[in-house]
Amino acid sequence: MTGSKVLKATGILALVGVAATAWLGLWVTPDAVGFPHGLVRLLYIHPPMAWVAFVAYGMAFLSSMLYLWPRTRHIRFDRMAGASAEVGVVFTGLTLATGSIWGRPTWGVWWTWDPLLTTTALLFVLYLGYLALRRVPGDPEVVARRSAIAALIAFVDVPVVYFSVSWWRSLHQAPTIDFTGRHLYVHGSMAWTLLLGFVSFTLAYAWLTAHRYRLAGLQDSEADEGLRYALDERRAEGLGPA
Amino acid sequence: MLRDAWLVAGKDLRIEARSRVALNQVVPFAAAVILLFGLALGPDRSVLAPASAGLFWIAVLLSCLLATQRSFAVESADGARDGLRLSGLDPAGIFLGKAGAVVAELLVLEALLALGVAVLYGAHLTGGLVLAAVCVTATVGLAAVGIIYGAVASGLRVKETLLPLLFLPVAAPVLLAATKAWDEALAGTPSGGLGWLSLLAVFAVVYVTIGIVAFGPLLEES
Amino acid sequence: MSGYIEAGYTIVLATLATYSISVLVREKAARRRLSVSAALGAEPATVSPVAGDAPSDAPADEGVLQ
Amino acid sequence: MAPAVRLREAVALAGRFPLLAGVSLEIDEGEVAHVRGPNGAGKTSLLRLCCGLVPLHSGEASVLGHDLAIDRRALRKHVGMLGHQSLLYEELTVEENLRYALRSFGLEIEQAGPAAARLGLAGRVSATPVGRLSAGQRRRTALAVLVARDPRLWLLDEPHAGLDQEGRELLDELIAESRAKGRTVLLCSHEHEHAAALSDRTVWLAGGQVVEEPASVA
Repeated sequence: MTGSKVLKATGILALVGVAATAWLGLWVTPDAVGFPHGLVRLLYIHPPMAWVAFVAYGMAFLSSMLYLWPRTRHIRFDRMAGASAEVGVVFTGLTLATGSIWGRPTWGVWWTWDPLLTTTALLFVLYLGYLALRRVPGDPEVVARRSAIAALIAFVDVPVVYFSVSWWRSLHQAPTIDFTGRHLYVHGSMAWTLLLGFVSFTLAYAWLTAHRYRLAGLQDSEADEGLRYALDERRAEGLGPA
Repeated sequence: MLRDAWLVAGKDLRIEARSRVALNQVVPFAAAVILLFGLALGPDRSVLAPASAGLFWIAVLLSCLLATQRSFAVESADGARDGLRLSGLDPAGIFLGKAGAVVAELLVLEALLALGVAVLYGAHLTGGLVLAAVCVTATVGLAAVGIIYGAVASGLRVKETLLPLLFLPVAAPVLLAATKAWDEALAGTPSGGLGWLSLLAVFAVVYVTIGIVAFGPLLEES
Repeated sequence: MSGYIEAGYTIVLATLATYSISVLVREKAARRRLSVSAALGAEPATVSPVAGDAPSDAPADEGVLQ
Repeated sequence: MAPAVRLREAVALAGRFPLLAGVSLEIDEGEVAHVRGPNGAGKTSLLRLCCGLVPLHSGEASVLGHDLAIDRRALRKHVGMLGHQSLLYEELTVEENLRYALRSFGLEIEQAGPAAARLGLAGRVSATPVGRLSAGQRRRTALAVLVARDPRLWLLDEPHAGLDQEGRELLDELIAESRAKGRTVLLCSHEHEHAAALSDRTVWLAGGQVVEEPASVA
């Protein structure tokens, strides 16, 4: 199975990449001027987390649309949407955690109403709701359909939330420190580490989602197996007492 | 589609006129919410008045939840979906009709609530035209999202707990935009709220469109 | 360096590791259960339904089947 | 004539539970069929499948020429279901319920009055909210909706339950009438002799399937 080989290679690359990012980020790269406590090192993991979360939700949205479109309707798109959204929620949680850790020494608070952080927090609850909806049992097709519609509603909300929150913030005060380091001159080993972080966490996303997708497929065929027995039992009822 | 929408809205409003659930339960609920906000924030008017727009819209948001739940509860108790699906009505019409009825109910509620906010929090309701326009656009958006999610959750055993979780985060931008627009109007600069008003309009248009398109698949196959 | 950086890296790496392992373990378990039930597939009558979920949204009268 | 109901190995599920485990059945247009079987045999599910309330999982099913896998909405206009739930609005009166039902199917509301009168719901009763009616009167209201709509396929699930003697006779009359008009009727009932007298044939269900011979238990 070549698909399996590619997946395995992706997993190994992701593992090596993440380990290398951690090593470079923690020990090799220099401290940047203007960032107390060596906080710049969080730069190598926080933005990639947020990036992966958005990629994951985009993927979930795309799969949901493919499921809703009658000509491409297939249950595998529903599995894909569910898998990607779940991985997305994990990465969103990590975005919030790392963002909060950034905020504490920088501003003295665990939380700041930064537009990106606020948007991310709303996304987190939005997609927790989506996952909760997915877990409500029912006919697989029905579950897939209502989940796809919920994914559509949630995803369309993302730009509206982002726009309104950043507008809201900009009316109050200018952001104190730019989160993603757009004002920071990133160079040399720092730039490479950041790039490596983006690539390897994206690979980790791909690997995780692929496995989660496989798991969903296995769970489905397990349920189908159960259905076969249930059908046999149901039919046996009709033949009267044995 | 519009004919069906009219029919459904008329039916829902007639049921409401008879049962008075919105009037006897949702309005007192909203009143209790703004009273409790007052208690939580203390009797100081200098604290309450600036917060009145936000508290008003929180109360509206929570009431909208109740109104949408009620909207599906009237569809014959346990067979809500069955009834709607057997009815031969155009799903888009059902969506528009139900959302329309909820909008009508909420607008009445908002008028009463605005009065309450003015009296209890000492908010000066200036810029009435902008306030009203914000109410209408925000409510249309809220009702649209509420009815879509109401249909998603109806028939599920966990609907009472699931609906708020699904609805509230999506409605967050409405809360934000409507509050800001009201703030501007109450501060005497209603023109500052026009930008927020257009954001609300975008929200309403997007979700009404999604509702019209998605309600069919939602009702048919479930 | 302060404790914050280490905490950030630890949380990220530990969470991702835990999640990955849980997915892999569940995948393996599902695969094993499937191969077991496939082996027993010849005699379905002796195997009770694996995933005979209670009918969640079934009408009450059809839900009770004895 | 094309069969009104045609099922081939139809499977319907609730979650992962098979309500119908492969039903093959043909009922001609104009036939009155008595669907019979023990509790949990799938009678109600069969009726719900025929009006598109339960999705078809696998197999083939067509009702009145509409493939259930493709267009269930087009079918609904022509099918009337009387189930355990009356699907009426408690706060609306009998007459308002009738009118709403007719309008929702795009029909004229003239039939509302005569249908109510036919079921003995004329006068004061017709102006009473359904929520205040007795179970028997609700049943009559639900039947009045069917009579007013006069669909091509009638799906009756235990229609006699909760009706008084007069109501039962009325119901029998109505079934006989619709049969004479060439309507197709699927009738589930535990009142076997009663139902058998009304129908052309009996369909036996057990374990979510059609069975040939009456099983030892009925």
